[in-house]
Amino acid sequence: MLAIQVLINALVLGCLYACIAIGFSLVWGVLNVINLIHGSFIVLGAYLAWGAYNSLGLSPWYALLIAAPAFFVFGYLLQRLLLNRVITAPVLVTLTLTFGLDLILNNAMIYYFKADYRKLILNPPTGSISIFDVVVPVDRLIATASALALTFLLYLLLRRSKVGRAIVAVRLDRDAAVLMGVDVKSIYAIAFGLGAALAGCAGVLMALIFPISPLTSSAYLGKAFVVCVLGGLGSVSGALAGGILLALVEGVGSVYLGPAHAVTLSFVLLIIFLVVRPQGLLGRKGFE
Amino acid sequence: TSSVASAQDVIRFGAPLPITGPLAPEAVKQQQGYDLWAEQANKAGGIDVGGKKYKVEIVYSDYQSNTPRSVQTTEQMITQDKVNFMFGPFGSGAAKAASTIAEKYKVPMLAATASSSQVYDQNYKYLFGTFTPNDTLTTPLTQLVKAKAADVKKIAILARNDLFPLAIAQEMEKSAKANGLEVVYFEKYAINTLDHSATLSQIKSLNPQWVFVTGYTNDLLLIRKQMVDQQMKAGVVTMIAGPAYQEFIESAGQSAENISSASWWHPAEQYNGKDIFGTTANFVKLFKDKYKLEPDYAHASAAVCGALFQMAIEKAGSLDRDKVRDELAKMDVVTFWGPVKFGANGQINSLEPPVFQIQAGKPVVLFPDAIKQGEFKLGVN
Amino acid sequence: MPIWASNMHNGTPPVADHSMLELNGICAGYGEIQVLWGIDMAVRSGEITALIGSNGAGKTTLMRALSGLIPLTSGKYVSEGVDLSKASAAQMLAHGIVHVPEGRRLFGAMSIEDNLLMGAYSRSVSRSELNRDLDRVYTTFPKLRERRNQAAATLSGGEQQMCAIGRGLMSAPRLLMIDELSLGLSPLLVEQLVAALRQLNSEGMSILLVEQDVTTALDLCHHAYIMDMGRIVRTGQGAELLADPIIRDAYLGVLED
Amino acid sequence: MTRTNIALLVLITCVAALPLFGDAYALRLGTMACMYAIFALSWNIVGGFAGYPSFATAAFFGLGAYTTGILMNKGVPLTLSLLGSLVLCLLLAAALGAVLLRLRGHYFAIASLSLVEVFRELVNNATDLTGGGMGLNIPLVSGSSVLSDATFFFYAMWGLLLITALVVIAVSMSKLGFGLNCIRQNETASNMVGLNSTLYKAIAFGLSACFVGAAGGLYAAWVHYIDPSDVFDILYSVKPIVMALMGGLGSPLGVVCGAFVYLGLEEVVWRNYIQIHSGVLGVLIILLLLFLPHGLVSLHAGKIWRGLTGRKAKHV
Amino acid sequence: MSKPGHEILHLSNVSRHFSGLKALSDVSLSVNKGEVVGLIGPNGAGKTTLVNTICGVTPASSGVVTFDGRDITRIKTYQSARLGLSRTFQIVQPFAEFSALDNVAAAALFSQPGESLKSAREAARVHLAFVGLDAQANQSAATLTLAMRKRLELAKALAMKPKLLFLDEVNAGLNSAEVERATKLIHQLAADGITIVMIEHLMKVVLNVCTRIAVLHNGKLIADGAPRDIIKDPAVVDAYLGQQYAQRNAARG
Ligand SMILES: Nc1ncnc2c1ncn2[C@@H]1O[C@H](COP(=O)(O)OP(=O)(O)OP(=O)(O)O)[C@@H](O)[C@H]1O
Ligand SMILES: Nc1ncnc2c1ncn2[C@@H]1O[C@H](COP(=O)(O)OP(=O)(O)OP(=O)(O)O)[C@@H](O)[C@H]1O
Ligand SMILES: [Mg+2]
Ligand SMILES: [Mg+2]
Repeated sequence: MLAIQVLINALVLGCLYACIAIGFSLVWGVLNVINLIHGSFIVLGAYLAWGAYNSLGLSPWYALLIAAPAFFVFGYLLQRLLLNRVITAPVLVTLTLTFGLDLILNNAMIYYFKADYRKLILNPPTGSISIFDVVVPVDRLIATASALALTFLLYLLLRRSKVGRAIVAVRLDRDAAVLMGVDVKSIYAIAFGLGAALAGCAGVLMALIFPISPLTSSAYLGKAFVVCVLGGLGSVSGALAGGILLALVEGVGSVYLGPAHAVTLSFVLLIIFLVVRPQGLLGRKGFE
Repeated sequence: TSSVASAQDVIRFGAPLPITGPLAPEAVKQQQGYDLWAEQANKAGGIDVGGKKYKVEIVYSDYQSNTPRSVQTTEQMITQDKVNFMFGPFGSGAAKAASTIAEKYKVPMLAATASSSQVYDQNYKYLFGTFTPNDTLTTPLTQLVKAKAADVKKIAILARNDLFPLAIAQEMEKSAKANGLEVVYFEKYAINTLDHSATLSQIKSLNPQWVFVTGYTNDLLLIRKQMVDQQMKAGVVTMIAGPAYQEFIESAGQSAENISSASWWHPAEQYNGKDIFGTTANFVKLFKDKYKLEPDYAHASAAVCGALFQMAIEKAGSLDRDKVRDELAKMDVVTFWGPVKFGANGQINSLEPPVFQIQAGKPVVLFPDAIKQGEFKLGVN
Repeated sequence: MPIWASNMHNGTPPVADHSMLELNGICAGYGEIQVLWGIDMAVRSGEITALIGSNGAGKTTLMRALSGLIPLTSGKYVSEGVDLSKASAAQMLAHGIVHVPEGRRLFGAMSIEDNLLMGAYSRSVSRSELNRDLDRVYTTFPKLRERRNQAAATLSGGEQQMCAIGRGLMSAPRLLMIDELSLGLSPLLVEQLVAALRQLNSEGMSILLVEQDVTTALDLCHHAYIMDMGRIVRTGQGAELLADPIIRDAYLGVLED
Repeated sequence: MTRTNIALLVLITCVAALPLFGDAYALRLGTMACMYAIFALSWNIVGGFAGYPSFATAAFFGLGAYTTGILMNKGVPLTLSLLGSLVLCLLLAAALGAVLLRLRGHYFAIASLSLVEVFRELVNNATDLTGGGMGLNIPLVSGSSVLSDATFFFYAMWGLLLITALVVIAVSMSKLGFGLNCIRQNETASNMVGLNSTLYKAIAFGLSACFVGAAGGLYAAWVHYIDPSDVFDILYSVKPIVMALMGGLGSPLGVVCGAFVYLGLEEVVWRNYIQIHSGVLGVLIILLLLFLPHGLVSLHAGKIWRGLTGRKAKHV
Repeated sequence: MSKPGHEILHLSNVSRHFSGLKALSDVSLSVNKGEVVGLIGPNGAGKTTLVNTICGVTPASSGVVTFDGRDITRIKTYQSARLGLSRTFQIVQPFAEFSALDNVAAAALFSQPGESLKSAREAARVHLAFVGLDAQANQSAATLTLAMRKRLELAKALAMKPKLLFLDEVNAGLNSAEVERATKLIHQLAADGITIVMIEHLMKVVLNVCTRIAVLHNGKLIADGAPRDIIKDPAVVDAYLGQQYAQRNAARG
C-alpha cells in the first residue's frame, strides 16, 4: 500500500516539477540562457494568485488568465530592453545578468511583501480523494491537470507552429535564421516571454500547494535545474519525464534512505545523467 | 546605518539581523522587540547611568542569513560603529560564531534566540542567552502527554537538518525514550525540501500516536498541509516552533487545531517584573498598540534582552563593559519574561517554559499549572 | 506551370533585359576592414550570372552585403526599381532575394524537413502549398527525402549542401544566390545540381552563383563577373570569358581532367 | 613575463601593506578580499583559460574548510591541516574533473553546481565526523590579542593569494596554459593535434580547486565555527565568476582587480542600503555587464568606446 | 612506389553505426607506405567517418584497425596524433582566436613530446611558408577566408610530422589555379615519404596524384585499384561519377 501511495505521490508531484521546470527549460534550450530569475518569477506568480484571491476574491483559475499575459509582457520587455543587448555574449555573461536581475526582483519582493510566509487557503478547502487507502489531494490533482494542459499547449506551439520553429532555429544558428527572414530580436523576446509566462502560471499553481515567500525561489530554481537536465534541454515532453523521474527518486529515496538523503540522491542522479546521457531522457542527440 | 546623535549621551547597541535570506522573517521579529524596548527606554528619558540619562540607539545591520557575515558585521559594529554592547545574531549557529568576536573584544553579548547548549559550552565570559536549554521544552511536553494520554505509545519525529530544530528533536528522542515511548521514526529532512509527501506517507503507514515535527514556519505549514492532504490522523501532533507564532496559526487555519507546542514564553504568562515593561500584560499591550499583533516568544526575548541590558547598566552605574558584564553575571531578577538568572556558562537557567495547544484558533497554555488556561485535548485530524 | 513559381509574375517570363539587381559603387567590409571597393554589377532577370575570383577576392562578402547580413558603407543597390541599399535581411527576403550561404549554415539539431520549412519561414502560404514545395525539393534531391527526419548536423558534407539549397528554394526566390555551389559535392551530384539549376532558370528564376570550378561556372552561366581584391576586374558572356587567354591563365590552370 | 602579470604582482605586494593602516576590521575585509581574489584566480584557470564555466568553487571551499576543521579538532597543527585540505582538494578535483569535464558549456556548469549540493549533503549527513547540521567548532588559537590574530590570518591569506597568483602566472606562460587555451577554442582540434585534453582539464580542475580548498581551511581556522550551509554556500561559486567577468575573463590581473572592486562595491552597498542592498548590487552588476562587457581590463585600451556603442565586427 | 609487405595501415572488417544508421560496414582496406590513396565516393558514403574511425574520434563499432603493426582500434585521438597519424578536417576546425602561427605551433607543440613553445613557433613558420600563409602568420584564424583556413589545416597536419596523412577535401573551394598549386604541394609531400590518404571530389586532382583509388558507397568498399581501372568500373560510374563524366572521359580516350 505504501508503495502505491508513494508512487501516486511521485506522479502528481512530478507533474508539478515539470510545470516548474518547463519555462526554464525553454529559455535555456532556446536562448541558451540559464535564467536564474526563473525561481523569482514563480514566486511572483504565486503572490499574484494570493493577492487576487485575498483582495479581489478571484480564484486561482482566473489568476492563471491574468498571469499568463502579464508575465509574457514582462518577460518580453525584459528581453527586448535588457537581455537582447548581451544575448550573443558568452554563456557566463547572460547568466550573470540574470543573476543580477534576480537579486533585484527578489530584493524587491522581500521589501514589498516582507519575507514571512503566506498561504493561499481556498475556502471551502478542496480536500482529498481516497480510493481504498490511497489518498490524493484534490488541489494537487487540479494543479497537475493544469500543468499537463500548459505543457501540452507549449508542445503544440513549438512543434506545430511557425513561431515555434523559428524559436528553435534562432537558438541553433542566429545568423542563418536572419537569412530566413526571422526577426531574431523579437523571437528571443517571445521565447523569454513564454518562459516568463510559464513561470508565472507555475507560480499560480504552486500557490495552491506550497507556502509563498520570496525565499522559496531558490528551491524552485534548484528543481528546475535538475528536471531540465534529467529530461533534456528544451524538450517539453522531456520536462515531464524528468519531473516524474525526479519525484520518484526523491520519494523512494526518502522512504528507504531517509528524507535528508533524498536531495543528495537526486543530485547524484543528476551528475550521473549528465555524464552518461547529457542529452537527457528524451532530449535528442546532436543538441549542443 | 543610523543617525548619529551627539555621541556623549547615547548608548549604542549593535544588533546584527538576518534581514535578507531565509531567516528574514525572524529578523523582523527581533527588530520589533528591540525597537519596542528602545522606544520605551527613550520615552522614559533614557538609561540612567549614575544619574545621567543616556538615549538608546540601536545600530542594525543585515548579515544576509549568512553566518560568516554575522561574524563580520559583529566585528564591524564593535570596531567601526563603536557600539557599547551587542545583541547576538539570530539562532544558535550564528550566535555561536559571533560570540567569539564579542569574546575577543570583551564586549557583553546578549543572545535572544540561542538555546542549544553547544552555544554556551565554550564557556565564554561575555555571552549570555535568554533561552533555557532545549530539554526544558521537551521534558514537560513528554510528561504532559504521558499524564493525559496514556495510550500514546509510538512517536514519530521529523526534524529539519539545522542546528536548532535538530537539537530539539534529539532532545525529544531522548525524553521519549526515557519515558518509555517507542520512537518508530526519526529522520531529518534537508533544508530546502519542497515536498514531504513520501515521508508523511511512510509515517502514516507506521501508525504513530504522536507526531513530533520541528522546523521553520514555512516547513511546518507545508508539512501540516500535506498531513491533511494525506488524511493523516494522530492523537498528538506537536510542532516546534510553529504554533508559538501567530502567523502559523493564521496560515494553518482550521488545520492548526489541537496542535501542541512548547516555547520559552507565552503572552498568557503573568509575571510581575522589575524591568521597564513591568508586567507581562503591560508588555503585551504595548506591543499590540505598536504593531497591531500578538507578540510571540521571539519578540519578547528580543525586548527582554534590551531590558536586561538596561538593568545591568543602571546597576553598574557605568558604561564600562566589564562592570556591566559582571552585573549580568550576578543578575537575579523577575521580568515580564520570567525570572532571570544566568548559569556559569551564561545560559539562563531560571525559566519554566510553557506548554500550550491551539484550541479554537487560540493558543491555550496547559503547563505550568500556575498559568494554565485549559485542558489538553487529544486528536488531530 | 513553372516549378518554383509561387510568387512569380503570373508565369510569363520576365523581360530579359530587365535588371534583377543593379549595383553601383558598392563598398562594404567588416568593422574597420574594407573588403569591397566600389562594385558595379548588374544581374539580369531570368539569367544565370556567375561570380568568380580567387580566394579572398570578396565574393562571399559581396553576397553577404546583397542579402543584408552586413551593411553597405556606401553605394547604391537597386532591385527592380526598389532601392535596397538600406534594407534588412528580412526585407531582401520579402523582395525575393535568397542567399544560400557558404558553409551551409543549417540548423544542426533540426531535422531536414524542419530546415526546409524554415526556408519558407517568411512566406505566408498554406500548409498544402508548403507540402507541394517540400515534395519538389525532395524530387530534386531524393537523398533528402530518405533522411527527412535526421538531424542536419549529422549529415555528410554533400547532404548538407543539398539541404541548404533545398532550403533556399523553399523561400520561393526570384533571385537565388548560391555561394560555392559545388563545394564538396560528388561529380554526379554536381551534374544533377547543374541540371536542376538550368531547369529552375528556364522556368524564370534568376540565379547568381559563386563557383570555383570555372569551367562549370562559365559553362552554366549567361553572364559572368570576375572579381579581384574587392573589385570587378572583368565581365562578359560565359563562353567569351572561357576563351579569353588571360582568364585561362589565371583561373583554369593546366591540370586536365 | 607580460606587463599585466608584473602589474598583478605589484598590486598584490601593495595589499601586503594594509596592516600598517587598518584596524582589525579593515584586516578582516582585507582577509576576505584576499580570499575572494584566490577564488577568482583559481576559477580563472578552469573558467577563463580552459573555458569551462565551473560552479564548483563552493564545493572545494567547503571541503577544504571541513578537512582542516576536522584535522584541527584531532589535534593536527594548522599548517599541516591546510596542506591536508590542499592535497585532498587537488586529488579529488583532478579525479572528478577527468569525469565531469567531458561535459561542455551549460551541462558542465550544472554538474559542477551539483557537486556543491552533493558535498553539502554528504557533510550534512556524516554527523559523526562533521557534526552535520549542528556545525563544527574549530579550537581557538588562544592567547593572542585581537589585532595580532587578525594580522596573522590576514598574512596567511595574503601568502596563499601570492602563491596562487604565482602558480596562475606560471600556468599562463606554460605549455599547460597554451593547451588550455586551445581547449577553450576548439576541443576536437586540440585532441587531433595530440593534446591529451582529459589530462589537461583534470590538472586545471585540480589546480583550480586546491588553493580554494586551502583558503577554506584557513577560513575555518579563522572563524572557529563552520556549518554546511555556510561553507557550501552557492554564492562562493557565483561571486568569483561575477568578479572575473567584471575584471576581464582570462586575465589574472583583471580577475584580481575584479575581486577587489566587487568586494569594495558590496561593502559600500551593504553598509548604506540595509533593506535594498542586494537589489542595488544587482543593478550595479547589470550596469557593469552592459557598459563594460569586457571587464575592467578593457578600460586601458580604446575598447571602451566599442563596448559602449556595442559596435563589433559581425562575423557570419 | 608501393612496396608490398610494407603495410602501414590495415583495416579489417571495420564497421561503425550511428543509432541504426550503418555508416561503415565491413570495410577492409590496407595502405602501404609511400602510397597516395584516393578515397572517393558519393556524399554520405562514409569517407569522413572512416577517417574519424581510424583517428579515434568515433571509434569503430566492430573490426580492427592496425597502424604500423599496432592495434589502434580503441586508441584515443590524441594518442593517434602522437603516433604519426594526422588529418585535416573537411569542416575546418581552427583555434579561432589564435593567430595562424599559434594554430600551427599548437600542432607542433602537442604532437611531439618535449617540444617547447618557442621551438614550436619556429617550426610553425616553416610550415606556414610551405602552404603559402606566411603573410597571414599573425592574422587571427577567424578572419581568414575559407581557402586560407583549408591551407591552415594542412599546415597544422604537417606540423605534426605525420607518417600517415589524411586529407579530407583540402581542395574543395579552391579555384583551378589554386588547386594546381595545392596538387604540387601534395606531390612534394608524397616525395618526402609521407603516406597520404586523400578524400576528394575533384577527379582531376585524384587522377593526377593518386597511385590507387578506393571507392566507398553506402558504407561499403565497392572498388579498390588503379585509377585507370576505377574510372571505368561501371559500379563506380553508376554510384559516383555519373554517365556524363564517363562519356566525357571516354571521348577523351
Ligand atoms: N569576419 C571577418 N572579419 C574580418 N575580415 C574578414 C572576415 N571575413 C572575411 N574577411 C576578409 O575579407 C576578405 C574577403 O573575404 P571573402 O570571404 O569575401 O572572400 P571570397 O572571395 O569569398 O573567398 P573564398 O573564395 O575563399 O571564399 C578576405 O581578405 C578575408 O580575410
Ligand atoms: N554523428 C553522426 N550521427 C549520425 N549520423 C552520422 C554521424 N556522422 C555521420 N553520420 C552519417 O553517416 C554517413 C556518412 O557520413 P560521412 O560524413 O562519413 O560522409 P562522407 O562520405 O564524408 O560524405 P561527404 O563527401 O559528403 O563529406 C552520412 O549519411 C551521415 O549522415
Ligand atoms: Mg567565399
Ligand atoms: Mg566527408
